[in-house]
Amino acid sequence: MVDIVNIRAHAKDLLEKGTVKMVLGYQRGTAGVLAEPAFITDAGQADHLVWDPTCVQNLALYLVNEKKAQSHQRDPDTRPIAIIAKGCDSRAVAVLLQERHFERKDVHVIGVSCGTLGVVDKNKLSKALNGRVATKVEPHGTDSFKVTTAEGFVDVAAADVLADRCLECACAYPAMHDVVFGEKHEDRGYPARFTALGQLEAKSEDERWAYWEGHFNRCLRCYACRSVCPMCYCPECVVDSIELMVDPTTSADEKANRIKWIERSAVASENSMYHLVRAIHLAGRCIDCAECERVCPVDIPIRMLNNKLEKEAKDMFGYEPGLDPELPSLVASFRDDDPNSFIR
Amino acid sequence: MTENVYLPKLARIASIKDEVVGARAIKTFQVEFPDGDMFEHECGQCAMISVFGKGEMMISIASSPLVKDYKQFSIMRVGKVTTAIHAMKVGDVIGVRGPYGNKFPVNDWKGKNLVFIGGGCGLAPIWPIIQTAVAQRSDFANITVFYGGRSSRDIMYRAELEKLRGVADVHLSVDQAEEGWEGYCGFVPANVMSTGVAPDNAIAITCGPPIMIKYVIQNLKGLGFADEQIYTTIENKMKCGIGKCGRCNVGKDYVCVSGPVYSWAQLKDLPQEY
Amino acid sequence: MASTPTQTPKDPSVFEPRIVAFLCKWCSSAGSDLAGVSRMQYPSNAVPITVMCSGSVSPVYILSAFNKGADGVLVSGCHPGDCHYLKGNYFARRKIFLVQKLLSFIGIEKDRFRMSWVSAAEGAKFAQVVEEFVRDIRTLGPQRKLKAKR
Amino acid sequence: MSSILKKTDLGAWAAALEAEVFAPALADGVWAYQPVAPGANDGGVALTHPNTARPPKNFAFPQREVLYTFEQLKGQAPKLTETLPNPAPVVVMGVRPCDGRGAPRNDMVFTGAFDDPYYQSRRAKTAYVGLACNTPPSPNCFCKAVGGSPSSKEGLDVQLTDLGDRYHVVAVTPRGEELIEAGGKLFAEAGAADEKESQRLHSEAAKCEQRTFGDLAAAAPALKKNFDSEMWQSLAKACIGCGICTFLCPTCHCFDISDEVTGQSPMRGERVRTWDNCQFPDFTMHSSGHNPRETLGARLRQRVNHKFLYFVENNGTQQCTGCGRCISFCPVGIDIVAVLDRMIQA
Amino acid sequence: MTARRTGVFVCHCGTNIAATVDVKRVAVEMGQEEGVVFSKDYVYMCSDPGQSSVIKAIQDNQLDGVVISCCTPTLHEKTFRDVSTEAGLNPFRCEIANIREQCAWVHSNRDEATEKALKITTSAIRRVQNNEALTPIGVPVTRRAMVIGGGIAGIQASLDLANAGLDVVLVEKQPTLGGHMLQLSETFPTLDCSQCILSPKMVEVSKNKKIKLLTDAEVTEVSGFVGNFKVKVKQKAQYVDPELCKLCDDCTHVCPVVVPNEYDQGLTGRRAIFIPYAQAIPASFNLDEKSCLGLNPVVCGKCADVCEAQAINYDVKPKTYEEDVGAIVVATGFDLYGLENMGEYGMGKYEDVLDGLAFERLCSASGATGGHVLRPSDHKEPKEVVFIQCAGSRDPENHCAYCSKICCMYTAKHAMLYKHHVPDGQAYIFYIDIRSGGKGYEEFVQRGMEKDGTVYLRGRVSKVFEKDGKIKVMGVDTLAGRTIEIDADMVVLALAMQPSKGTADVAKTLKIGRDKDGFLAEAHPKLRPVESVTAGIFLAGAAQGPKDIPETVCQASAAAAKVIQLLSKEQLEHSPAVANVRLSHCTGCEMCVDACPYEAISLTGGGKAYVNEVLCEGCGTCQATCLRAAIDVKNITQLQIFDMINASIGG
Ligand SMILES: Cc1cc2nc3c(=O)[nH]c(=O)nc-3n(C[C@H](O)[C@H](O)[C@H](O)COP(=O)(O)OP(=O)(O)OC[C@H]3O[C@@H](n4cnc5c(N)ncnc54)[C@H](O)[C@@H]3O)c2cc1C
Ligand SMILES: Cc1cc2nc3c(=O)[nH]c(=O)nc-3n(C[C@H](O)[C@H](O)[C@H](O)COP(=O)(O)OP(=O)(O)OC[C@H]3O[C@@H](n4cnc5c(N)ncnc54)[C@H](O)[C@@H]3O)c2cc1C
Ligand code: SF4
Ligand code: SF4
Ligand code: SF4
Ligand code: SF4
Ligand code: SF4
Ligand code: SF4
Repeated sequence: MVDIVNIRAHAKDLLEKGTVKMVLGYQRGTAGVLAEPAFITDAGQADHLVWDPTCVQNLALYLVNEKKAQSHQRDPDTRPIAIIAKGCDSRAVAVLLQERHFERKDVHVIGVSCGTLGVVDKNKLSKALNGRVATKVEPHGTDSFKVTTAEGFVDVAAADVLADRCLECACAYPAMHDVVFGEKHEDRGYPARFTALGQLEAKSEDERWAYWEGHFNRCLRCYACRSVCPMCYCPECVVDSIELMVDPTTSADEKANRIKWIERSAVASENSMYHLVRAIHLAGRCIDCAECERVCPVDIPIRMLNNKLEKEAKDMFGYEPGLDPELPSLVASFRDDDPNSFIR
Repeated sequence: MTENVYLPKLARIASIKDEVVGARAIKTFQVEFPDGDMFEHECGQCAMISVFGKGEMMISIASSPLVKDYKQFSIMRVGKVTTAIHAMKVGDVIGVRGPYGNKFPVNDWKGKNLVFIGGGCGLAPIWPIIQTAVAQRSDFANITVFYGGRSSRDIMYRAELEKLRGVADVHLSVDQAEEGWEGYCGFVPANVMSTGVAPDNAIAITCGPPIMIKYVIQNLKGLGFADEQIYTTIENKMKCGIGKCGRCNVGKDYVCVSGPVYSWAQLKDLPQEY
Repeated sequence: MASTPTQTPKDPSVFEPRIVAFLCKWCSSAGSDLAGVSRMQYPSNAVPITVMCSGSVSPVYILSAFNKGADGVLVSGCHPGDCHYLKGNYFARRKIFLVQKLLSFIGIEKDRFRMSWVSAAEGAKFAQVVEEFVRDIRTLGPQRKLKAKR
Repeated sequence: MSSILKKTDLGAWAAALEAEVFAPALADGVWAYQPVAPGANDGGVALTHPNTARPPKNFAFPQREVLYTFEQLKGQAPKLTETLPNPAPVVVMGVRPCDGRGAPRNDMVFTGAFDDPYYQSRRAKTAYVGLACNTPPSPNCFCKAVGGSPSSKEGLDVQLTDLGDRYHVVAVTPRGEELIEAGGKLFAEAGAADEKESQRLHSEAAKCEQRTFGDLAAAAPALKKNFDSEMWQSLAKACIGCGICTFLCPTCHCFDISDEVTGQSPMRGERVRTWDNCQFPDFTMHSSGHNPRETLGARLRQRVNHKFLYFVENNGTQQCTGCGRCISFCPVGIDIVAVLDRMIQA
Repeated sequence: MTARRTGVFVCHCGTNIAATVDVKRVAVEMGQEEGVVFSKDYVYMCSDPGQSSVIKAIQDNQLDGVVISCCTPTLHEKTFRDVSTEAGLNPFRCEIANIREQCAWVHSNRDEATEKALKITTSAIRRVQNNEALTPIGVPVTRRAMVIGGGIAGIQASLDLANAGLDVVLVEKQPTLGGHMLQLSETFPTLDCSQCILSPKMVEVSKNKKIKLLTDAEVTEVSGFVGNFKVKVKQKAQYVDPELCKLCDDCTHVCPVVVPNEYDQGLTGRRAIFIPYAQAIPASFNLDEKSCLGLNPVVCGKCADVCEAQAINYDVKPKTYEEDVGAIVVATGFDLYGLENMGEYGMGKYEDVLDGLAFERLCSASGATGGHVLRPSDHKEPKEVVFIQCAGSRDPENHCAYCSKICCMYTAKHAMLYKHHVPDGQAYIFYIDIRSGGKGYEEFVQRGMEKDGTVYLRGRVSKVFEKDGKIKVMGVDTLAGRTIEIDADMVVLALAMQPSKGTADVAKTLKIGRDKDGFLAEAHPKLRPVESVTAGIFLAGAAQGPKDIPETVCQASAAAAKVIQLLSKEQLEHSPAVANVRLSHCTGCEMCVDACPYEAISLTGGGKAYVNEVLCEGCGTCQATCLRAAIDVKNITQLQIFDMINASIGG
């Protein structure tokens, strides 16, 4: 069991000593049951920190943003940032290290183990509560949650409300950390990795297209899936090629010669292009925090695309992202015996 | 149904003149409207110019409203559409819709001294007033023009400015000293200051890079100009030109409709979002 | 020897696929030249784009080709170990494998996207690869899934 | 005069309408306006939805609108072809009161000094059949705080009130009357009891607990006062700039116009208008790289100010109807109610 | 600014193109393309009048880009780029659209071929319109060369280079120069003594002041690029100082260790301190640290005790040399296909089944048996010897697919030598074909058959096994169509030649390619047979493919000539079509760094990718790897490819 009191004490200590400039964590929000990001810079505020199954976000994103902000500051505070990281989040930090986005010394990872549980899926929770509104979710034993609603307490089986990714999680214990709270549980007793993916793979080609076409059709191209992803930190995304320029020094020629890989219209063809490019660009980098899928306002199962490539990379190339920051990236490496038979 | 505001008129490029060459090239285009169905405009107004296949952009109409056979645009090459139009030839056809925006209250300025202060590409929006004032010279008192570029090669409308010397007081400047340059060396605001202009019965109209405008206004205030005596234009990114696309607003004002012309009296109360 | 050119107009009922073929300069493009020198005949549907190395073919190119309306995309490079640039084709193989899996996963027919190894000596193989590819795509019909609908 | 429609007759009514009818349905886990299949019987339409993920604004203002097409042979002048839509009539059923109030606000934008022919030709063909909220469909509802109510008829053509097995139906506009007329015998005249019950539900709903930020009238002055406040930065600290909040908002209307080239020889393409978003960094970025709203804070301020200050100054009313979508769907919990609260209190 | 005044020139190539492609239509339609201001067709674009017309058109129309729609760029890209230069247009503003090999010659329907030609040409137009004007990158040159491998190939190359006045570093892995040739007894087709012709050359090397000889040494690291390589060479500890060693041989007498002598193919033994051959260069004894007992902790030390010259020192350390050179010749030679692979012929199982080199050692006067052909098992003279050709060669299923080229000749030689040593013996040769191309080679083989009575049996050996002190060889004579059984006293296998051990590592260190069989790959099989794919690195000898001594020497001299040519320039020109980083987009993720096959990219202090343009070969791997489109190869940028994709799809 993770006791928030310990985390708060640790955060307070870090801030008091000034060893970190900020603690990235979670706090209660006003918008709903999910916790919201907290940016604690003052030891006095450490008590705002919460830790419970509503801490769904992958805060590694804000490490990226902070780094970007720093590059614009004249005299940046270069002390490390402490981040509260679940298992998946810690892998995101590892990928960012692998991509030299920042250095190990720039981050202090406060790992928290999800134990046998994980975080809730908002939609599943509201379904399980049958319309009632949750105001608080706490772990209850090793396989259920105690949910508080206006009408009282409800006990909900974890398997019913855990986020899909948590159900298949193989890294509930943060591999990379400076300190860690909570224990490691080898067998969590949920379905194996890629179970959901397997069901989709088993469909026929036409069924799969029908499935994806329907989903892609619906995409608003709000890019929330991209904005929330810690790995989507490119200064200019292929979809920005429409207009965004990244730098006041960008020349007229560069702007005039921008490639329009994707048109702005949110139609199926352009949306597919967006999602396919994104999936390919995340191959070997996505660590399945599933933030992209969670934030999608129209529930597009984006995670499956990433999952597919993750699985192929694992099966065919023995590559798993976010485990070793020293390894070259999936597509920046190869083995002589990579699969060859698909080539004619 | 009323006329479709998004549909541009087709216009033929009648002449192209290189004003400035190099990295920040400026070209002046005069365009004609084939069936003579050209719109009327007022000083300070703009038009949306289309290069089909590339996009649209908002450009000040740089010819005087008194000119009835063409419209003039002076365009700096900075990005996609501007690059495309710079590559066009005489005879090529572009789209033009407009006019958009408010206008300089030139009629209210009859009998006054006009002081124009421009820098870089910022001569374009005020050029129509200069042209109008020159054409109706007797309606106005003194006309003074301050204009500067980074170097003498960056000075647009050079020949026209020289010609103007007969009827107006023209002060050209370059940012840095340069061989063969006989005018002022230094920034435009400093030129204004060192030359000195009297605020009495005067209207100052300034346009240019934001930083220049800032100092010009500061200096004009120093010279005793009242907020109401200072006019400028602001440029924000625009897509529709008709106050709907939602990006050019400064506070409640959509610059494409309520601007781009502002007196400092109006502008100083608006949020600094331009 | 070259057969005498025919003037027969195209039969509009036959579907003529539009194929983009990325050929590496040193092996596959050279292989296609050899096919030419040997006057081997193959369908004209594949339009070659010669790139320096199969390793330079970004997945985005492939996706874009489909998006712009290609019915099929071919990437061809040197055999493993033969890359003019030592190992560009190994990188290509990995990337292209992933693209192929992804395309097939979302339901794009597997046969629309092909990779082949064609050496400078394999003119006949080049002709055969194109021949087969065009044949396979003919049976699949036009690619409408990813094509921009306009 | 009001009438009664049995719930089981809703489908028949839809079928009787000479229009494309849309109603909320759950598809792929998302509540969205879906076409009601012609001939859908009682089972086909049932208004049991919470608020849809996407508001019904797209019926008059679709995410993508082709303004015109162009084609140009080399050496010749381009040819433009106007593509004004001429849609079949559309009836949107089950519109919640907050979304209903979105329509007149969008009308304000797309009419005025410059009429927008695309919006207008679609809008003229669109009718909204609303559904009063007996209970708030979302914990983030705050229609009352922005001058609306769970039974507001503003912007609707017909209002339905759920009486259990039947709807109490009120025509709000002449178009609404036509729609009811088209239903013919499906509608029975409402009895006094029904009307009373309907009223009771409305006043019951008006008492429901909702989120609020205090005095609506205080919002605009507070925002004006706090324009330069540091609070904007800290409030927006977690914002990821995604733009969900505006894409899903029933009243957000910002758009982009761009050229999409579809062929090279001859060069041809479409000029399209697409939804755009004040939360995107490139939204206001000039070619020079200068960006008047560079920070997330400035962009959050724009969104809130637009709705609660500028729109009020220009149109005399707020541009927010309290649907709560931007709160519920914000990935990081940025909460316009809380923001207003803070601003008013500051 | 992008090119705006493009010219298009469509070639008929006589009727080669025009017969299938409607060239006139191509010229007319291309004239309609955006930015094309001039377009024409002509019967032979590459002819003098054709070229002049291009020059004239460029000048008259101020063209800033031209597309020649003709044959493959391999043939005339250079021609037309030179033409452009002559017309005052940057040569990189000229592109070739291949409508002959890739179009006219492979299609027969005129409409279809024309459509395709249109697309290919449009594609080239779009590309050229975004081509930058480039100038080749100048690189200064270090006028010094390295030769790796001291076999006959390396020796010849070193001598040629030194005699041309260049400084040479010769690196040899073994303690002595000479390579395999030093193992041979007599050489075909003249049967002159191998050591007699080789030793003088070895001595010449050791005497030549221009040659720095490093034996016992291997290359461990190569950085830099053509004209400016930095090579690290690691030399094993030289426990015996060659300068001091007097070759007295006192040491071997006291050494208690005996190990098989690899220089005699294991037919004899040697001590831990030994000299590989009497003719070894450097002329010195060597201490084999693997078998010596005296090293660390000192348990033996006998040899040092007896060495009067005090040449032995157990404490010396390996040395690393750093050499700056402008070019490298790789001559790392061959090894025989491993015995262990030939189990079917009893190799490694029966003592009297030998490989060719062992047989050479049996024949050699300096060899194991003092020049007598004796069976290793019982030191008796073999009376019936079976030679099996193609042992491991030409057998794609089980062994090597290729022909080792020299085995026919040396087997004929072996049979002959055998007959000279054992006049009453009988030699049988199993063969598939006899390949005896070469001056005097066929005559040599014939002489063996006729004069020395060698029996040639065409067919494969199916089984080899020991029975009653004999080695039974079962085979089929496919010409006579009968099975054959021979009770042989000795079997000699003409094992396949394969790249020497460690070739893979050398190739990796040097970043040069290997072919499918593992031999070092030449840049072009016909036209650039001595160049590797990496500029400045050349190949010689059996490392590049099986060959005999004359061919090896030829190639060695050719490689030397190439190096001399290269290093005769003050400056080298490197292609400017290299990768280019868009700093605004680069996030410093290092993916390109990992992917670049030439290690041309590194990260700057500012965390941005930096391309060493001289190392970059322009392959574009980085371009496809970078997720952020931050790196583009000049003149084949993503934008250009995008435009080309559109053009290729048409519409
Ligand atoms: C009222 C007004 C008057 C102007 N007058 C002139 C003038 O007389 N001469 C001149 O050279 N320039 C003028 N500009 C600036 C001109 O509009 C931009 O330089 C131009 O839009 C850049 O287009 P681009 O496609 O080349 O650049 P890109 O960077 O490729 O821009 C893409 C798109 O963004 C929009 N955009 C980008 N920056 C601006 C901007 N500053 N203003 C409006 N839209 C923008 C346009 O829609 C453009 O098509 C004026 C701008 C405004 C608002
Ligand atoms: C049984 C047999 C009989 C033959 N008879 C004849 C004949 O009669 N006539 C004829 O013309 N040819 C004959 N040949 C062929 C002849 O041996 C070769 O053509 C010749 O030896 C090739 O020379 P080379 O220098 O390329 O290779 P090698 O002789 O193999 O020399 C390569 C040298 O490089 C060194 N080396 C290897 N790796 C490294 C490294 N990493 N670093 C430094 N040094 C390294 C090796 O130690 C060796 O000294 C015969 C071959 C065989 C097997
Ligand atoms: S979050 Fe959902 S709707 Fe938004 S761009 Fe991503 S997939 Fe599309
Ligand atoms: S792609 Fe989605 S699941 Fe993967 S790292 Fe990004 S946000 Fe997380
Ligand atoms: S406020 Fe929320 S929904 Fe809006 S842009 Fe920011 S993160 Fe996205
Ligand atoms: S601002 Fe938010 S609450 Fe208000 S109408 Fe828009 S989405 Fe609904
Ligand atoms: S791969 Fe791209 S972003 Fe990464 S270091 Fe290289 S150029 Fe920069
Ligand atoms: S193009 Fe890129 S990957 Fe290829 S050699 Fe150059 S830098 Fe290396």
